[in-house]
Formats: sequence, structure tokens, C-alpha cells
Amino acid sequence: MTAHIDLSKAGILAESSAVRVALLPPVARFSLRAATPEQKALSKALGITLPAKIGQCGRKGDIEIICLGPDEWTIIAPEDQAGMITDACAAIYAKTPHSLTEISDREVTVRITGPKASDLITIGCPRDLDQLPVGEARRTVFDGVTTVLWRDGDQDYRLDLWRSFAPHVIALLETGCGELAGE
Amino acid sequence: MLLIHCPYCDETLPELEFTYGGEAHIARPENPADKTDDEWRDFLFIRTNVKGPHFERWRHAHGCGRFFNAVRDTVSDRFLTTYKAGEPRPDLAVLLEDAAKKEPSK
Amino acid sequence: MTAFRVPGRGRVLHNRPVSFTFDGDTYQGLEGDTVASALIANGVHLMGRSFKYHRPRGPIAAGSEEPNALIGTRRGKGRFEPNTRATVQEIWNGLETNSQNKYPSLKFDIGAINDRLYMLFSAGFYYKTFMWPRSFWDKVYEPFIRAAAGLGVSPTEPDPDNYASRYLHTDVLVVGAGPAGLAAARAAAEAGLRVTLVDENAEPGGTLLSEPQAKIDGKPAWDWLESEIDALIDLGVRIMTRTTAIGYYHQNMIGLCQKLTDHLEKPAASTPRERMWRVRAKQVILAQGALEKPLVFDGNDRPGVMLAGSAQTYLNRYGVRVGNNTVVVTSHDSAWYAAFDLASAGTRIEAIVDTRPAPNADLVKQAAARGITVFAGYTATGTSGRLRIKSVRINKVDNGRVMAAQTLACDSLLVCGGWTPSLHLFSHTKGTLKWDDQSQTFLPDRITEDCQIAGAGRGLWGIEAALNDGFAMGAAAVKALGKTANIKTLSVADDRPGSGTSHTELPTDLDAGKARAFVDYQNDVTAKDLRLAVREGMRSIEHVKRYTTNGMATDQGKMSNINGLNIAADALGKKQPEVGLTTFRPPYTPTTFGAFVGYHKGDHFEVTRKTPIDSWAEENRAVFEPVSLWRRAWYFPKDGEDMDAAVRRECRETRKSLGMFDASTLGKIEVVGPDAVEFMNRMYTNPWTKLAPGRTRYGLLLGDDGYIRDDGVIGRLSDDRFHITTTTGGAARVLNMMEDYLQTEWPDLKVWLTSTTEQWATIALNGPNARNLLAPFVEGLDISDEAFPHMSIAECSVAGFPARLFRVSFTGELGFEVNVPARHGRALWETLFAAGQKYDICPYGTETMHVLRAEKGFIIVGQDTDGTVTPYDAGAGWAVGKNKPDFVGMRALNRPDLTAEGRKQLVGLLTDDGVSKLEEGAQIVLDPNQPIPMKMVGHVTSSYHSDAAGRPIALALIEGGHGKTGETVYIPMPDRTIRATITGTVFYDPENARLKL
Amino acid sequence: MTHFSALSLLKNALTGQKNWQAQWPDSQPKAEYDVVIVGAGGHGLGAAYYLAKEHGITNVAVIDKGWLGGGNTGRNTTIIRSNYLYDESARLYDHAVDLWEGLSQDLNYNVMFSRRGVLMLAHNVHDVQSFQRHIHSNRLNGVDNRWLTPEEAKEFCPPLNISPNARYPVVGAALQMRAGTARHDAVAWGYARGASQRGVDIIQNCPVTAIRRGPDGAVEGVETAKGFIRAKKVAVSAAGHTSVVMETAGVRMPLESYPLQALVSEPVKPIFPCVVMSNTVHAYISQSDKGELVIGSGTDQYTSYSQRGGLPLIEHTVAAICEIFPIFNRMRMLRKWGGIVDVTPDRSPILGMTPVPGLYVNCGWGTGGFKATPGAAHTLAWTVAKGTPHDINAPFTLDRFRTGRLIDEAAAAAVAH
Repeated sequence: MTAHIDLSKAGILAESSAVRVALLPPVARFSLRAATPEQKALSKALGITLPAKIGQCGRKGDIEIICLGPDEWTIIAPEDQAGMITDACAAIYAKTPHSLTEISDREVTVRITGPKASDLITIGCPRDLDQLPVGEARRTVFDGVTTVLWRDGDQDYRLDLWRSFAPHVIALLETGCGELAGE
Repeated sequence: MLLIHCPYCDETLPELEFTYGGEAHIARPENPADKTDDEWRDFLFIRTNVKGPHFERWRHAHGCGRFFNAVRDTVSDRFLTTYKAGEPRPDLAVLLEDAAKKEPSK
Repeated sequence: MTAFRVPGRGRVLHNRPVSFTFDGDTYQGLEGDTVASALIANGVHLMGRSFKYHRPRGPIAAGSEEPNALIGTRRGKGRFEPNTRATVQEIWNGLETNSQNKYPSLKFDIGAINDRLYMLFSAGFYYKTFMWPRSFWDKVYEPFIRAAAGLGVSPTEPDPDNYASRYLHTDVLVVGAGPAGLAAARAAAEAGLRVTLVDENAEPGGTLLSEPQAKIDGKPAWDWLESEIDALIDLGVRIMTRTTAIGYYHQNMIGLCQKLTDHLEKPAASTPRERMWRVRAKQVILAQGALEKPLVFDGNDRPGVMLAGSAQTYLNRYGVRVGNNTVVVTSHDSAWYAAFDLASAGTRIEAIVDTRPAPNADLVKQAAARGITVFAGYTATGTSGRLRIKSVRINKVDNGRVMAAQTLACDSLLVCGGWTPSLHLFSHTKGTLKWDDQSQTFLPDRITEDCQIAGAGRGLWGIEAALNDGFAMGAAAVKALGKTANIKTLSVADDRPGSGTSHTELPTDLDAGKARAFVDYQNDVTAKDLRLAVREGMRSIEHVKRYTTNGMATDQGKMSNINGLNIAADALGKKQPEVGLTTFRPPYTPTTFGAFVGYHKGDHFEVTRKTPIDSWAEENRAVFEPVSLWRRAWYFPKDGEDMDAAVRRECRETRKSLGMFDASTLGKIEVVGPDAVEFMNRMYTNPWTKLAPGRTRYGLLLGDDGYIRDDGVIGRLSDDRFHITTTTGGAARVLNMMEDYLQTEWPDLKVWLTSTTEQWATIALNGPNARNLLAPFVEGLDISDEAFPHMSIAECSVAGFPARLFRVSFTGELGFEVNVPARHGRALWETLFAAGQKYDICPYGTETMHVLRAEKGFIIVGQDTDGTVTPYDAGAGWAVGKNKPDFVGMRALNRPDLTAEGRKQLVGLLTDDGVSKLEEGAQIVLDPNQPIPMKMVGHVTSSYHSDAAGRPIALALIEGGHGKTGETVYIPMPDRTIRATITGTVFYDPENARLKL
Repeated sequence: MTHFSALSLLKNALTGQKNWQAQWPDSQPKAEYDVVIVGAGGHGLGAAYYLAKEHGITNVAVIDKGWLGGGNTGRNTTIIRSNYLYDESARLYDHAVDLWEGLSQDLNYNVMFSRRGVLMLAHNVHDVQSFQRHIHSNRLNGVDNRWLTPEEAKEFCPPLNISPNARYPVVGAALQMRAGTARHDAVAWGYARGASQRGVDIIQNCPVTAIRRGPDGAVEGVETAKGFIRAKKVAVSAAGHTSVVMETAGVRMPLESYPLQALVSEPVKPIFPCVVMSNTVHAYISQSDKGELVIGSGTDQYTSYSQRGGLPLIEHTVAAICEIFPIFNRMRMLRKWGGIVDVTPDRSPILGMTPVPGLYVNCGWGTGGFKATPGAAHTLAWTVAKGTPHDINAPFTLDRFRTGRLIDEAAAAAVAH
């Protein structure tokens, strides 16, 4: 059985000359769902234009919005701004039907950096990383586990993982971390 | 492992991100209560299981989450096209023409 | 210095001796040697025994196509593998190797008695006998056959090594780093494409490694090779050696197996033994070259008999002469060059025997110049020598007539029956082949994937031809990717182009029916066997192959397929294509299971999902059970308690005072939007319109076939927002099903679904003291029975954490389910556990949960239902909205069999003796005295000892059960028959008094 | 035709094996037959054999688009067992096992039925409940099947890993001793030889392009690449291609055809004494008489006739095998191949009559086809001969998909066959 990995403590999980794997501190996350006609109003209410293309990200201040599907976005924000987001959406719900559901605790985020960060991703992710531009993200799969893969830099990635699947993926990343150092 | 073009993401991606959804264009009858047992059997169970171009559904389960339709040749497993749910059946003759052009064989 | 090593020759490092053992004896080799080359350097050819006749065998080839020289290799504890090809395994200091399939020794093998009886062991002999007496098959014949078969022995210890895998995306993948592959890679790389070049050998070069005499572009072959590799590296080409392309899958997905440590004396601990690369290439270039065919004649398998091209490789690549006095028998020019090379290295060439009456005059001249005797228009009809060839028998063939024989003494015999393109990967793609009469080979025809075939793979011969075809095909790949490439060409001096003819068995003056002319060496399939198969009605090559096992050995027919086809076609009097070529199947060469397993063993084998409270349960010595991907606390034994005792205590204490249960694994779906209630009405059997916000209801989900799929308590948080709970195992399936209906059947509905399973940690409190414990922690909500009655839901805060509170009970006791954000799950659990001490709070697991719910007759979907049960069968008809126009499954419920009499219905069962606990799964009959097969009317779905009822209780599905209350049924067990009475399904507090506390 | 025996083998050995005759002649179609069977796999050839042997109907043609035995008969993992849950299934598969036991002698062709026992592994509480249900039901049906503890299972199959720390620990197993394996090709060849000895024509490489029906709707014969062949009775036994053939008779089937992969290892000396199945991890393994580990995988997720499965599934299967049998991690895969299995909604076969007079069908076996070969062939022959259902195949009607009277082994046990 996968060893316990304490998801309550942010910090470095594995590190080698090749790559570093770190657990990031909690943030506020929301799943926003709405049909096309409603998107303008929602953008206005949130003060950020909802990106229209799947995989694109919108940013304002510390708030990040990624488009994951034709009617689906994930909003990521500092925890102290969560209230602002819920209020803004609630205020227009009657005229602008949508679904805003908090998923802050559904997921945890792992950051992968270092000269061989991309190689580490390839031990579990079947995507062609050359097709993932810096600044964008995709929902994809890592060793059978659904994940949102963010590319923050050429060798700088984030993986959003559902909480109970995270230990499996993290353990695999740790293994790969050592393997890559040996090359 | 197949390569599948998701019409919503507009990317061609590995099969591992998708789940198969069975034959396409089998709509659930409007008023089920009015249907005969035969009609309900056909809806539930009868499939064309065609050997050749097959209209089928896939879901981009580990991606945008959408169900969409595809035409795949069940002999070569090659996709002729994929299209969004709700869009009409594409014309098979046209698809086969295009496919013939794309054939790598020379 | 070993006897057959040529000083300074080859690519081995002559100043780096390596010692290893074979069958316990220590041998010296050089760094760069394979086991085969090192043993041959020591004069050892005998390396194995054949499969059926146990005939002595030596290596016939120098590469991965070797069928004979299979050995066991060992590197200490747990690191043993059988059937390793001695021609591939590189040596390192301390490597232990052993021969196989012999007893007591390789030189004297009792199994060789089969060789004397070979006439009996003809193709398919076992289909014709071993049938009498019938009982002998299991006891005598089969064990005998099994023991005789099987080459090496299986490993017997777990494998301590690690294996790895990666995905790789590349524009162009080039398979094979011979002249064609190198050129193709160069062309693609110069166009700025991502290029990957792989080769199964220890170093790139292919043919060039065996033909140093060639001058490419003015440079000696090996100098050119070195500079070319540097150039490729500079261009960013990823070059992978010891890497075999094992399979060609859909849309240019290629599996590569890279061997990382088998050649190393001291591999680093962090280095995996092998790595599987799952490559996706936009274009694939197959440059795998060609394989040499043996000639088929009596005794063509003795140690010392070898393919001429392989002998040339041993000499030029490994600096090893295969013998001192050698005869060459060939039908192709290429073997002549092998003879010349060996001659100049000091081996005496007794003769070159060419089956062609008039071989290439220039070659004949060169032979004469070297004083080599040439026999043109001859056949080989036999050999002598048991453990090593001593002589070969040859005869002149005079227009078809085989004349008198003469015998040539030799210690090695080089054979060459021509070459056949290596198209295994191409055939994985279902690309079609066409027979080329002129070259007597199959060549690629219709290409089905985005790939090119270059060089010998499409019948081209000689380094220059291969090289320039490589450039051309590389350019073709570039063009296919929409870029431009200029096609360059190079000229090669001292190249060795050539031609030849192809044969079935060679003609003989002896009784062909007695000839041991081997086609598949490892499986001991002879030409005679193939002809017998045809005689017995095997018409297709598939039948011939399966009947004789030709081509089914571990070389996968690389040696035998074409010779076999030629002979079968001849026997049928048909052309080869009419008889067909058996499809090559992956992997290209036998591939370690571990490489397919990759990371997926031990901890990495498969996801194990754990709740936020799992760590507390583990610290508190819970016993766990796997439930779908989750592991859940099963029960919490105290010292000296077994499962039964622990569960009884947990049940008792929960009903008496208070129990707590981790329900976090329950699936949760948030349904939000103006059409939320309409969606619920269509999805679930129940009516939802009248359910007020703040209230909850038990929901039942069917498939459109009318059978129960899932259930759970569903709360309405507001007009537009529902909180669904599903079963633990059903969560993903249910969400997928709902999305399916929503997206494809009801896209017009304005409602959205979000999985919140992992957002919430869920703690269930059950028992008379549940409210007493909880109330002090709750803020912003009055949870008194009046304000917050049974089946309520509200948002509030519990112990300072934001919470969704359910008043619900799966135990029949006063119950609450507290949902808090997952990260707080364990903190809340510990807070409640501490505060609960004054109520003797009892953490319980899934087993107690099962008992408590069974006492109340609540079903577990998947245990009390099995995919063939309707709501009515389950006694849950009350949950079906009678006045709804439609819901998923409604129509199917009216199908004839679902409304028929005598369906299996869920009932309670009490054993008449009041003490016997029925076995779950036990079958139920009405007449215990009927003969077998008995008429069974149902089975026990749940069965527990019930502390509350003071007796064992059970639930069962029984035909027409709802109409049989009070009737007696029987449960026949192996040792006795148990009497039981059909009851209702509620065994405890039928009036639900305890819910209202 | 020569009777096979040790003596005939010896005689021929002394005469250089030159005197064996063809085991079946390669026939050309006649204009008319009493019965035409579409599909020359074990099932089709077997039906012809029993028609001739037990019903005296010898004017029979078995027609195949390719070579006989070239489909699933020669592509499966040869597992034979009958410990099914429902009475209907148990009777059908047990009838098959009864016939397997005497088949070599009956056919005078050694099909190497090897009663080495099939062990089905339970990995969790749900498996235990479901296996116990099977075992109790089998016992009262007179079908051999018993429960083993992990220790007993390991004693029966020493390579088994019964560590409680495994991801899928072995918590017990169901063992059917009567079950085992057979030599798949020999089944097709033995039936072919037996049938043609009795006058049946075996017509290979002759695709059936359509089933022709007369004005009254009844079957008139089959259109083939070699012309029309008249027959009042046509039995379709075309496995993965059944939908395609039945469509030509205007009968739409509740079938889907999926790729199924299997593989063998390099041959080794006897190490694996029995058959082991684990439905939870989807892996099936035995060792052939030749020494190869024969390993079965699950089906790919999409329908296909390509006989070409993907790599991920094979990786999962091999990982599962090595998890349960860690000593095999260093063994090597020799050969991997794909077949096409036709699957019904309830994973049980359709066997017998159809709505079309004179048209019979035998299909929908999923992964259970090989083990049922003699039973299915035997009862189908009965039905074709008599024109009425055999009481063993009677429940396996096409109509059950209308009424809902499914025989859903999978739903009942969450078990793939």
C-alpha cells in the first residue's frame, strides 16, 4: 500500500539534482459551470474575462481562472478572496444561472521544477509536452489518475490532484526523481 | 493506443484520456411509456456492430469531460472524423473520399 | 590469448579481459564480447540442446535471431533468467551462464534418445496417440510430454530489480541504425525535426560493423560511422542503443524496450534494469535490414554449422574466427566474402560449395587467387560429427540428377541460403506484403501507417544502395511532415553487392524421408515434417505452422519462416503467396515481463485511495478492507478481540450510547441550476418537486433496463442546489451516467454536476447520545428534534469548521452525518472522539455498519442487489414515483419478465434453531429431499449475528418471497440442512422509535 | 481413413511417414445441402460432426471465409470450466465438460483435455460473497467447485503470492478440479476430421456474402463467393462476425465485437500446475504442454474487427500477473495476439432458434466460447436436426432481450468469464 503522505504539510516531497517535487499550500478553488450566454456577465462580476479556449488561463492579481471545458472553469484564489468570489456569483445568479461549487479541499497541488522536470512528467503523462505552451494548462491523465497539468515555465509545472489519488502519484514522482538523478 | 481528436478541445490526444461510449445516434425515445417491448429492446440492446465505418460515442473523460461522436473504421481502427454531440451524422461517402486521399499508402 | 581470437581485430577491447562462467567453467573473453563470441573464441560451439530431439547445438547466428544458443544467465539472488540468447548477452566479470534442456550434462544428454526415435516424433504425432487407456493421459502421458518440453527453467524467486517506462513524442522514429537508418536520421535531423534513432545492438552501425572494408565517401567505414554519429548527436538526434522496437501499434505508437543494466558488472541501484518507451512518432522509418536464411539439408544443425554472414560478424566485429578449417555452402554471393575475410584472417577455407552452376565469375577469380577450391552446381547432402561438425557430404548436381558424393573434412561449415527482409514491425501494422519472384522474398506492399521502409527492408542490397535509400526515405518522411529536404547521395567503394538464388530442401541422393534437414532449429521441425503436414491436409501456412510448430520457437520464425513457406508451397505445388505468410506478432524479440510491468508493482501497482481519517484509523489499529479503489476501516479490534468479538462490541456500544464512523468514501455530487429539480425527477425513481430545501430523501437510481444501479440520501440545500450521496463504489459510475444523460439526452436542461466526494470528510455519529455529543460543537443551527428533525440537512459550523450537517441514520439510531472540508476531517474526528469519551464513544468500521443497517433492513446495493434486481424486488417500490411521466428505468420496469410472477424478492430469514448463522451466498430450496440438481429458489445476500435481535439474522432474495412470509425454507449445507422462516426485512425497532429521540 | 493409434504411428514411422492421408479433404461446394453451417471454427465443425454422428444428417457443408480454425478457436487461452452461477449456464458448460472428458477417444484425435484444475482467486469481501454463492449453487447443481483458504490455494499453486500486504491480497479461492485446458487447434482439426470422415464438406476460403430468404421468409440458402448454395437450414456460428452475417438475413443482433488479447511467454520447464483466474485484476494464466505461460487479458474498451489490441491493456495484464506471481517478472513475453469476441448485453450466449424459419444461430460467447465448444455444438446440432430447442440451450434465446429474462453472470457476480 502506498505509504502515508501527509497532505496537510506543504513543502518539499522529493528532491534530486534532476528535479524537485513540492506540495503547495492550500488555496481556494471553485468549479464554475455556465452556458455561453452567461459568460459575459460572469466575467464582469468576477472582474476577469473567462478564457474561452480550453486550456487557456486568465489571471488578475492572485486569481487564476482556467478553462477546462466548453462550460467549465476552475477559479483559484488566495483563501481570503474566496468570499468575494462566492458573493460576486451569488449576486447575479438569479439573472445569470450558473453553478459555482467550492472544491478547495477536493484537490492538492504538487509543483515540479528542475532541469528534468519535463522528463519526470513523461513517466506518467502521455501528452506531448511540446504542445503545452508556457502559461497554459490541460486536464489530462498521469498514470491513470485525472490531473490538471499547468505549465508555468519551460521546466516548471504544477499538478492538481484529487486528494485521495495524490499519494499514488507523489510516490511515483519520488521514484522518478531518484531515477532521473541517476542518469 | 488510438489517437483521438476531441472536437471540443480541438486537439488530437492519446486514447488514455478517453472512454468509449458505445454506438452513436441511438436517442432515448421521447415518450418511453408509449414504446413497445420490441422498441425498448432495440433502444437498449440492438447494435449495428458494423464491420467498417462505425458511428460511435467517446467521452473525453480525463480532459474536457464532453461526450462526442466519432466515425471509426472498425477494421483499421482509424478515425474518419469526430464531431460534437448533437451535430448531425456526417455524410459517409464524403468521409470515405477524404480518408482515401489521406491514406499513407503510395 | 584464446585460440580463435584474431589479435587487434574487431571492436572488442583487446586490453580489457573479462572472465565469466559457462556450465561452471570459467572462460576469458574481452569487453565487447557476447557470451557466444567469447565462447567461440575459446573454441566452444556446443551451447545448447534442441527442444524435441535434444540434439547438440551451437550458435548459428550472431544476433537476436539466434534459435540454438539459449542459455540461463544469473546475477546473484533473484536475478536469473532462462532462454537468454548467448549471441545477445554481453559478458561482464562474474556473469554466470548455463546451458539448458539437458540431463545430466550438455555433452551427454539422456533426452537425446528422442533423436534415435525421431521417426515416431513426427509432426503432430501427439494428436494421434496417448489416448489409451483414457486415464493414462493425466497420470502418465501429459506429465511426460510436459517434462520433456520447455527449454530452460523458470525463475523461482521474486525479481529484486526495478523497471521503468516513459512516454516519448518524436517527429521521426528510425528503427535500425545501420547504413539506411543512419542516413534516414541524418536527412530528418537536418530538416530540423525531432528525431529518435534506435538499435537493438550495443552500438550503432549495423552492417557497417561487419564490413569494415567498405569506404564511404572516401572514408573507411568505421571512421565514417564515428563522424556520422557525432554529426547526429550535434543535430540533437536521440540515439538509443540496446533498444528494441518490440511492437508497432495504432497510429504510429511504437513500444521500445531499452536494456540498461544487463551488460554492466556493477549497475547503479537507482538504474532500472529495463525501460519501456511508449513512443508516438509522426513518421516512422523502418530500417531493420535483412536476415540470412540457412540452407536446408540433412545434418544442417550440428555445432560448427553457422550462417556465413554471422561468421563474418564474429570475425570483423568480435575478432573471432569460427574455426580453423571451414567449408562454405551457399546459394548467394555474400557467403563468398565471408570466406575471403576468414581466409585472410588465417582460417583455411577447405572449399566454397555453390549450388549455382555458374556463380559470379569475379568471385570465382578471387577465390582462385586465394587458392580456394570451388565446387559450383553442387548440393550438400549430409554432415558428420556429434558434438561438433567433422565433415560435410557434397554431390554434383547434373541437371536435376544428384551424382556421386564426396566428403570434405571441416571443423566449421558456413551456410547461406540468401537473405530475407526483416519486416516484422511492418507486419504488426497490418501492412500487406507482395511476393517478389526475382528475389524470392516478400517485400512491403500496401502501407497502412505513416511509415517508410528503407534499405534491405525493401530488398535493396549493399551498403551504397542502403545508404542512399536511407537518405531518400528520410527525405520522404520530411516531405510528409510538410518540410523540404534535399536528397543527398554518397558513393561507397569496396561495397559488396551480390545476388543469389533460393531453395527448398537441397536435392539429395539419399532417402529424403530419413533426412534430418532442419527448418526450425529450436523446435526441431524438418522439411519432412512440413511435407507430412501438407500430406495430412494442412493447406494454409497457418495450419502447417500450428501442426508442425515451425516458426513458433523463440526466434519467432526469423530463421525458419521463409524456408518453411518455400517447402510448403513446393509440397502444395503452389506459389508462396497463395500459401500465405503467417503474420508476425509483437514483440519483435522476447521481452521481459518486468519491462511491461514498469513501475506497476508493489506500492505502485495500483492507486489505493485513503480518506483524511485513514491515518487515525491506522494509528488506532483498525483492520482495513479494500472497497473499490478505497481502503476502509473494517473493524477496530481491542486486545484479544477477533473480528466477531470486535464487531459485536462496536454494535452494542453504538446502540447503547454512541458510535462514530468514517463515511468519507461515500460519493458526493453537487447538482446546481434552475433545472436541478427537473433533472433529479428524471434521473431518480423518487419524486423531488415537493422536497423542501433543508430536507433530505432516500434516492433510488436505476438503469434504463430497470435494475437498481445505486442509492443514497440526497439533500436539498436550496431550490436550485442538491447534495447527492452515492455508494462508495458507485461514485464515478453514477456521475458518468448522469453526465451522459445530461449531455446527450437533455442538453437543454440548465443544470450542472460537480463531484464533491473529496471536498468533504464525512463523520457519521450514531446512537442515543449522538446529539448530546454534537450539540455543543454546532454553531448557527438548532439541532433539536423539533428544529432539525430526522432527514434534515443544513449548513452550519461544527467545532469551528464550516460544515454541512445531515440528520440521517443508516443504523436506526439517532444519527447525524457531519461533512467538513477534507483537510479538517481528522481534526474534527479527534475533537469528537475526545469529547465523546464521556459517552464511551465507539469508533466502528464497515462491518459494524453492515450489521446495524441489516438489522433495520436497509439494503447494500451490490450485496443485496446484484444487477438483476428491481425496486419492487428489493421491497423499495415505495421509492418509485408513481405519477411521474418518466424517469430512467421506468419503461423497462413494465417488460414481461420484470412484472412476471415468481421474481426473486428481498425478504428476511430467521433460522428456526435461533442459533445457526447462515452463510452469505448459501442457496435456498423448498424441498430439501429432492435429488441433485436441486431446484433453488434463491440465496442469502446478507447474514450476521445480531446483538440487538439476540440471534442471527439474514436477508435473502427468494422467488415470490414477498408472498411467502412465515413460510419455511431450507438451506442445504455440505454437512447439514438448515431450516429457516421467511420474515420481513426489519429486525430491530420496526416503529423507528429510536430515530425520534 | 487411418485410425490413429500408437500402432498406426509406429507403422508409418517405419515407412517414413509417407502413408498418412489428408485428415480432411478440401471440398468444393455442391449446389444443395440439407444443412449449411457458416463458420468453420470448433463450434461450427463440432455442430457438423454431431449432426452427422448423432442425427445421421451428413449432407452438410461447413463454410468459412478463411481457413478452418483460423478464428477464436486458435486464438484463445484454452480455459475449460463449468462453475457458473446460474442453473442455465452451469448446465450448458457442465454438459460441455462431460463431452470434453471423452472427446479425444470419441474423435480418435488427442485434443489433450487436461484436467488440471481451475483456481479462481478472491481478493476482497465482495469476491468471497460472490464465490460462496457460486460454490453453494454449483454444489446443489452437481457441479464440482470448492472453496480453498489462501494456504490451500498456495499449496495447490506454489507460485502464488498470498502475502496479506499485496494490493489485491488472495483471501481465498474457488477451485474446480474437473476444469482445465485443451489443445485448441486439435479441437478444430479433430472435429473437421471426424465430420469429413462422415461425409461433411468443409469449404474453406469461401466468404458467405448473404443469407437468402424466400417469399415465405424462410431460409433458402446462402450466397457465397463460390455462388449460391441451396439449403433449408442454415446455422450461423461466425463468432465475431455474426452481426454481419445475420444482418444479411434481416436479423439485427444484440451483439458487439471487441478485441481480446492474449500472450505467451518463452517456454520453460513445468512450473505452473493449474489454471488461475483473477477477475478482479483481469488476468488468466496457465502453462501449455509446450512450456509457455499462456496469459489472457481483458477486452479493449472499443468495438473492433482489427484483431489488434493496444499496449496499455497488455501492460496492465502482465503487471497483474507479476503482482500475483512475482517469480515471473524476469520471464519474457514471446508472442502477443488479438482475437475478436462477440459480446451480448448479459455476457451469455445466444444459442438455437431465430425468428427466421430455418435459420439457427450460435453466438455471443464473449470470452466463454472455447470451453463450451462441445456442449454448444452438441445441443445446436440437436436443435438444427429437430427444429426445436434442446432443453439445455432453450433458455439462451434471442427473445430474452425483449422480455428481460437475462442470464447475467457478470452482473450477478461482477465477474468476467
